Amino acid sequence: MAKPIEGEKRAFMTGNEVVAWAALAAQADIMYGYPITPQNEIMHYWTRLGPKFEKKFLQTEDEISAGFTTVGGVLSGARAFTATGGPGNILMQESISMAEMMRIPTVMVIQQRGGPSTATVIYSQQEVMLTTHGGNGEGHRIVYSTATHQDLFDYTIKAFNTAWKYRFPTFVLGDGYQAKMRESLTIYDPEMRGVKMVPTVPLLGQEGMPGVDREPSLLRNTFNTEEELYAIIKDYQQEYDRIAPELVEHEQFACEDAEIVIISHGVVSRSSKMAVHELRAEGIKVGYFRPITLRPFPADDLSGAIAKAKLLLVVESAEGQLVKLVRQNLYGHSILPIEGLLKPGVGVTSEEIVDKVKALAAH
Amino acid sequence: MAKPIEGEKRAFMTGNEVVAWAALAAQADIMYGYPITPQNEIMHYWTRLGPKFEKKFLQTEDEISAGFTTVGGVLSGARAFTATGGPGNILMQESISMAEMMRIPTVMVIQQRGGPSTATVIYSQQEVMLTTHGGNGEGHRIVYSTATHQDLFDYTIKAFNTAWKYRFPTFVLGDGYQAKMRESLTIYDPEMRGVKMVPTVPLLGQEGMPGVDREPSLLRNTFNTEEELYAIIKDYQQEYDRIAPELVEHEQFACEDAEIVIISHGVVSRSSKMAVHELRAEGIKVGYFRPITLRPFPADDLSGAIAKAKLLLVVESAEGQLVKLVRQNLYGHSILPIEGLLKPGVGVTSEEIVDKVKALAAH
Amino acid sequence: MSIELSMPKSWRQETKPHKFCPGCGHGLVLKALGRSIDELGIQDKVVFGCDIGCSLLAWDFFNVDTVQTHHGRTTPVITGIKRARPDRIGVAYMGDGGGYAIGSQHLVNAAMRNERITAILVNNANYGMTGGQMAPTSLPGMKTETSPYGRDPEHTGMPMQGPEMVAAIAREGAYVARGTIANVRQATTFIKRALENQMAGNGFSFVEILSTCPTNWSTNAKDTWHFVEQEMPKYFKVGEIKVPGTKEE
Amino acid sequence: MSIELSMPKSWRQETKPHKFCPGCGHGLVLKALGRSIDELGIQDKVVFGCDIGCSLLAWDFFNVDTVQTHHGRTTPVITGIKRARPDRIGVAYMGDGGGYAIGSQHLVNAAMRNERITAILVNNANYGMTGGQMAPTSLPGMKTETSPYGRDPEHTGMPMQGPEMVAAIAREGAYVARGTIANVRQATTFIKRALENQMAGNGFSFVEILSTCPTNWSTNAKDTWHFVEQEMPKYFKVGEIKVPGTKEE
Amino acid sequence: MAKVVKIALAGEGGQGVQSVAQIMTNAANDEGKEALYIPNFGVEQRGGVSIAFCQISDERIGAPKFEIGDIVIALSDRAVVRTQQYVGPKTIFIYDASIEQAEEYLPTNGAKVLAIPALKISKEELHPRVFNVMILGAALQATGVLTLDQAKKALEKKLGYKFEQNPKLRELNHKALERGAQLMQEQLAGK
Amino acid sequence: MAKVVKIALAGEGGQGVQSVAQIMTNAANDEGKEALYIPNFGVEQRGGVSIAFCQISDERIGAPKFEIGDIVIALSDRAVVRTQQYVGPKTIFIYDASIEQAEEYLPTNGAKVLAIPALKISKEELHPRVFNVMILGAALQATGVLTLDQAKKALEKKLGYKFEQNPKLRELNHKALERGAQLMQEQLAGK
Amino acid sequence: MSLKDNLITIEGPKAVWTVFPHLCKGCGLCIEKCPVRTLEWSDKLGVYGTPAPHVKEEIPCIACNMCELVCPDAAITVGKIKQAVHK
Amino acid sequence: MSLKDNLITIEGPKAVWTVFPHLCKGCGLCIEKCPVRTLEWSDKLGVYGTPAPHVKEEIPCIACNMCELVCPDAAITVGKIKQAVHK
Ligand SMILES: Cc1ncc(C[n+]2csc(CCOP(=O)(O)OP(=O)(O)O)c2C)c(N)n1
Ligand SMILES: Cc1ncc(C[n+]2csc(CCOP(=O)(O)OP(=O)(O)O)c2C)c(N)n1
Ligand code: SF4
Ligand code: SF4
Ligand code: SF4
Ligand code: SF4
Ligand code: SF4
Ligand code: SF4
Ligand SMILES: [Mg+2]
Ligand SMILES: [Mg+2]
Repeated sequence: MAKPIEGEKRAFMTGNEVVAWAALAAQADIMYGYPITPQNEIMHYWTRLGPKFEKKFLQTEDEISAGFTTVGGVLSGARAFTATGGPGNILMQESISMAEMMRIPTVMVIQQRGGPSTATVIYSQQEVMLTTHGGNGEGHRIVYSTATHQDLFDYTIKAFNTAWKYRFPTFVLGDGYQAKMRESLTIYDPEMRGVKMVPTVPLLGQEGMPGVDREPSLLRNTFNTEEELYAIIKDYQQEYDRIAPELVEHEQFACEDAEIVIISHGVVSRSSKMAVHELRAEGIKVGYFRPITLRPFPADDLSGAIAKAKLLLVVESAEGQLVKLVRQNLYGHSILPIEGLLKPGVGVTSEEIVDKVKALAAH
Repeated sequence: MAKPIEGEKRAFMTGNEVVAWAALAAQADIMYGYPITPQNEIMHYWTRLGPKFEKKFLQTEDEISAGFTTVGGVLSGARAFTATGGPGNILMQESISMAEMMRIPTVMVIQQRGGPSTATVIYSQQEVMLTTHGGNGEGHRIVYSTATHQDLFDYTIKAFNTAWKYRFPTFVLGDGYQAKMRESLTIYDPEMRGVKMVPTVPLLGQEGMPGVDREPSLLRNTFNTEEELYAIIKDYQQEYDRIAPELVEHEQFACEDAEIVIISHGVVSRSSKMAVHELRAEGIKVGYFRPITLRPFPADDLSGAIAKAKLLLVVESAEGQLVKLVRQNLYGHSILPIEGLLKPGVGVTSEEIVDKVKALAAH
Repeated sequence: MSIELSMPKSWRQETKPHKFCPGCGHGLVLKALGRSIDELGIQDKVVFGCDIGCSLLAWDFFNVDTVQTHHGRTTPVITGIKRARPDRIGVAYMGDGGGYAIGSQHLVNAAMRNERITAILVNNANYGMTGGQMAPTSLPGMKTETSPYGRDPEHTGMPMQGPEMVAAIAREGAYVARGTIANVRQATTFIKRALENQMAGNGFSFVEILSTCPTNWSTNAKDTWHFVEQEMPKYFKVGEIKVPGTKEE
Repeated sequence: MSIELSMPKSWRQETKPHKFCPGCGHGLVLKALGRSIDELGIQDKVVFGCDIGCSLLAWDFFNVDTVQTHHGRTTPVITGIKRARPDRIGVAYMGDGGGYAIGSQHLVNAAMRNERITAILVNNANYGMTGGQMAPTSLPGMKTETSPYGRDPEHTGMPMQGPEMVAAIAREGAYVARGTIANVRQATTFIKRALENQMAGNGFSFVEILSTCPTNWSTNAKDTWHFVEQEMPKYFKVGEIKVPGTKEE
Repeated sequence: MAKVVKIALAGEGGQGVQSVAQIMTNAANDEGKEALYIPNFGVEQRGGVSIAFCQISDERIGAPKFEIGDIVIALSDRAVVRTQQYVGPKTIFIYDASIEQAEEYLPTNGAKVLAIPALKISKEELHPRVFNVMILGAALQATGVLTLDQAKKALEKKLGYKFEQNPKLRELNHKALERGAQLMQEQLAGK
Repeated sequence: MAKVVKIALAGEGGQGVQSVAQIMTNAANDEGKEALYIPNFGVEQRGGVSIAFCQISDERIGAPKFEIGDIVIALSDRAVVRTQQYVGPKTIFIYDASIEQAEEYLPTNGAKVLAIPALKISKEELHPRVFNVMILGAALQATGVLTLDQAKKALEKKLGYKFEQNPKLRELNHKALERGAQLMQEQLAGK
Repeated sequence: MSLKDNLITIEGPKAVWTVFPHLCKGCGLCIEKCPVRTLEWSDKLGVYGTPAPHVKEEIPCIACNMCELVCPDAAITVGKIKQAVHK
Repeated sequence: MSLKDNLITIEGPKAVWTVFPHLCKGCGLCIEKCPVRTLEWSDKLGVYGTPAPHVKEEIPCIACNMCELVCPDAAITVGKIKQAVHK
């Protein structure tokens, strides 16, 4: 069978289409999903492309089922994924909590929409808390926040590798704008770029007669005593802390001498980037910092980036969710005042950021 | 019909029984619920006591339904509540997100159990992030964390009044220990103590012919444009910020000259209290701070309480969830080092805290 | 000249034309519901809940107290209201996705408990609002956004038999029927009976209505009628399935 | 002396005695399942999923690959496995709460899609694990922790007719039956047929088994038998309801 | 920084503004430019005003939406109302001349406010179906981001299979494109 | 701070340790003391070792569980194993003399490790059903937190309605209480 | 003139047939259902700028009411003219 | 002697009847189901310290296998003695 993508090529498509291609490129075997705007077209493209490459798809009865069938698929050794957003993201937290407890390497793509509740089908960055910490546990998961179609492609592929290497549930956190907009990117066969897909293994249903040739796989998520659970969580935390330095990713520029550092993630960081360029052109000392991993958070990198700053400006399409992460992670490393340009559920333009920074700089 | 509680009396009962009595005392009309340990006995007592006082109960098919029937009950003007914990708490976030968007004054009692996933049916404080921020929104909700049976009684009553006065969904955050243990408390008729129940009003199904005598109630949670949503969220945030100072509650002592301040909430704060007494008796300058509202968080009070401190110790039966809230809220107010005594899913004794503080003090 | 609109009295004129697409069957189902409300004189007693799905577009449709709920959650919201306020007449209005997929646990358990509410489910054989994905009710071979090569019963089953499922668990006092917008008068009768059944306190009342979605079916008027009149009934039997007081099987 | 244990070969001896209460019917259902696995020689092919509910106590019950899932979520987990690995034989094992309440959307949609899995549901007329609350299957008048004055059908309905519900939507190829631990041999036959039906790739296979919960019923051995043999069949008809290849109604 | 041309196109559901946007940005991309196009979408499948936000540049583009467009095109009365917010002092605002009482809602702060009789001409001279292609021509003329030949290539890519079957259709589309450009040119020239 | 007496009671499901704990703490509460009792619970309904943590004091009590008990009572072999962790240098550890091979698991760090033949005596002298009431007597004797009369009042409250029907039952329970206390006294006295 | 007042009314022997263009979305369901096929597209535009139907001059409406019944937007009113009046 | 080896075996004319006390939880389901009512509580204790059943001396087991079948813990084995052997 031909590879879905031979070599590399420039493409101009919607973000949802990008995700479908990326999953193909990553040799994903099966997608489970339930329709929700703005992620629907991931399924639409996957169902169109899938049969050509012997890929499977199951439309489930709800997001609870999409999450748990994904868990099942992964347990059986398939490179499986799902996608959702908004209220669907809430419902998937139940299965994520099981994946966290049992270290099941699920991959979930979130296209954030306005919230809370059904709200809007358009866009927001309001699922940051939910995606990083939404279960009844300690948030032992990995969250990549993408800003461009290229990111969507790269990090969807990477998410599979991260999940299967570290065995923590892994998210690609996009949004309605990225989902629905078209822009150019380069899609490629990962191998060609030297990216090897981490092989998957069945956690259930291995070869051989259980109890005879091998021990049966007996997997559980329930414990009888507090102490059993305590030991496991402590162990997970230790491992999470150990791998965090390998995992954290960020992007920064113009921070060395910046008096104001703009912190933003995802699609909003594109506006920040433009704003920084524009402001720098006017001689205003402003820097750009974008956490790519929201969990784990690149706290040390951020501390480094703001060394010279007098003020931080967090810009997000939410009412302070990134602010919370920044405060959590900078506590003890910084006492700089944090200003917010907080636009829950609406996009942020570079003009607004420029204006805001100028107003702040004037003080 | 006789009042459920005439005057006041000392009682010795489990925490779940306390909640049932408190809901009766608060003149709650109906409970909706789905079984889950450790909250089951709230339903057991309510179903036994209810019929004597013309109270209603509905056992639903799951927590999603328990949450949404509660939403329905409240919409119709009933003082309605539900209770859950663990995975059930995850599932209820969907209805909470609707209640947040539509400002529906639901009351939910959470008895935290071990997590993530099914984990243990016993106890934890691992649902702090989930309960304070679990939806696809901005956490526009109020969360009381209780420490004693007296608290459970007082704050369950208060939760109804807070919800109906401010119209934000309100939580009483207990845990498996509080749920299952027996200790003494005083139960009372709120009126006798001068606590007037905030009257409820139907948000749907008012008197009169809609379109003739009055406008129909047309309630929605979906919006067509980003801007509509933005305006609403900004408005809610403003209101939330405005009422936060009225809402925040905390408990503190021995902080004035404390070099180490112990921060803990819920049942763990009882151990902290004992530990502080013991340590003070030994001449160690240690203070006690307990946020009662976890959302909104008593940030200013905490800033005040740690004015003289050199070190903060956060103690919790979770892997740093309260730590996250503290860091978020103290950022900019403090640069004190924060140590943690983090025991996810297990209880914390005063002995452990004493040992930890001594070890810290020795440094 | 004063020719009167032929619009149910309970419709809210200010919000008309309504937000449904041209030729959408939701409008006809809501006309049937409006007429029933008018005829029973219960406009001030009804609490109307609409699901997420195109039914959400009905959030300001009637001069009747209305709440737009979440996808699949209208049954529990209306149940919650009815339990607290039995004097209200609760109507849960939903699509086939909301009722048979994400909300099916609520539907079957409301049926089992014999909740005194009326559920009306619009079967348009797809997920209309989200742009035409496969629904539990999509017909074999039907092309949708998530079955681009046609629904294959081998992999995704045969169309959900909703009223039959409800009838299998509903007991004495329940009313279950399947109508179609191809027969608006009959559909109105069924909806009216479903409301009367609730008003009499008999039990759960459930009506599925075969409906149209020209937008996602990509059909012109002729093909729209053909699909709802000729294709859908091949898989969905129209008629009353359970009527209180009549002898069972 | 070497008298052999009369234990299915597929049971995991190291974990016996199992964790179920004295007299619990789960043990008998799992014996029937174990015998079926033995007889079909599929111990190395089965993936066993157990629900949260007392069925979770079976997480290390068999020498068979096993995953304990969430309350109500065993059907989707096993579905997910089967879809990705059709060579496995998926068994979803759950209680009446898990199957008919919180997981009923999964059950009916798996039935609709004709998932090639075998679901076994233990009907003990209550929520065993959480201490005996009312279940969708509790009998009228039955006292439980949440129906302390007896289940009142007027307010909480009549016992859920699970297999009947599944049969109403399942199509050609599906197997649906209700067995009872009061007839272990028959129950074993039903379970075996349900597995064979999956192995043949026919369709969804569903078996409900009437079972005992002496702990929450507060019954001695005699009353336990009486309840499952005399009381439960008043509301639950034992037998095969749908068998592939046979003529329907 | 490279100049980014920002275009907002708005119309009723059936008017094809999203196709125009897609063809235009596809064409730009094919020419090696950077393009970004995002449709505005609400909950309704039909019935709302449909807006397309397009940006074309020589370098990578930032935010998907913008506050002020260089060119804002409104094809219905409701679209005129909805798009006012995207007009700034440098914006050229273009609307279809057939819109009744447009004057009442026209933006007053734009650089230019121009009416083009595209609907009328498409009906009278061409075919109502190519109305949106006329708009494409007009937009290209107004912005100069692409030549008409480049646009024709893009049309060929999208509709080539139809053109094969019916070469007259190709002709019709080309005419519409040119006619649209011409109308625009006239307007810009202040005719 | 006021002294808190901490008692951990452990046994098999059917041995009634939770009832003992409940009667004891109820009695303490009735006497105006502060009491706190928390049962240990796992997922299984039956079959596990059941532990009751009780605390009695004159002032409000802190944490519901504790690390080290003043008195730890184990009524089965598995209970002996499970409760070792609650034994500290000041703990009096009490176990039923009938437990076979208990020696193997007995804690070695306690202040005293005492075996009382409660099971045997309840079977032989009284009735197996009042085994747990004997344990209650023994516990009270060991801790002195309540008098036997106070415990009798609590028994009356809980079982009074049964006692009314069958006064012999009252007698039996009282005897068990006293006999338990006596056994404990003998043990403490080093007999 | 606002769309709202711009109704099309056609009086025939059996019926006064009216369409309210401000409600008509041009779906065509009515046209397909008319048993005498007297409905066709008129020149007047409905709310979405699509044509609204009207009764053909040459075929009289028989007042069966079907078009009114099936219009999802309640855009049609068929007023039956009592036989008595016409006789 | 560990519970595991402490089985009760009773050889009768038709069957060798055995209970494994380390598996027996004393539920009594077997006793109720024996068609000849030969099962009763023995003095030996099962895994939970409750008595395990045994075959009464006076009533021979007829090897119907019912008790084995209904024991949820697989604690009983009934070995049928072939008629041939006994004749
Ligand atoms: C929890 C959740 N999942 C998914 C969605 C997205 N969604 C909105 S409407 C809909 C389907 C609607 O289909 P149906 O219920 O058949 O109604 P129709 O639009 O066809 O009338 C979906 C999947 C949502 N809003 N919430
Ligand atoms: C989401 C969620 N809700 C509730 C629970 C609590 N819970 C555990 S088991 C159970 C009921 C079990 O009853 P059933 O499914 O009938 O199984 P049984 O124990 O009777 O065999 C419940 C409600 C849970 N674990 N998860
Ligand atoms: S998408 Fe379909 S169901 Fe939704 S309004 Fe349009 S026609 Fe109706
Ligand atoms: S509680 Fe009931 S169902 Fe659960 S193990 Fe015990 S007897 Fe069996
Ligand atoms: S009333 Fe009947 S005959 Fe007249 S136009 Fe309508 S459908 Fe045709
Ligand atoms: S059915 Fe109604 S909306 Fe459709 S074309 Fe006819 S009049 Fe217009
Ligand atoms: S085999 Fe039959 S006869 Fe023998 S003991 Fe068992 S049940 Fe009784
Ligand atoms: S059925 Fe089994 S477990 Fe129960 S008493 Fe008999 S031998 Fe023991
Ligand atoms: Mg639908
Ligand atoms: Mg059960």
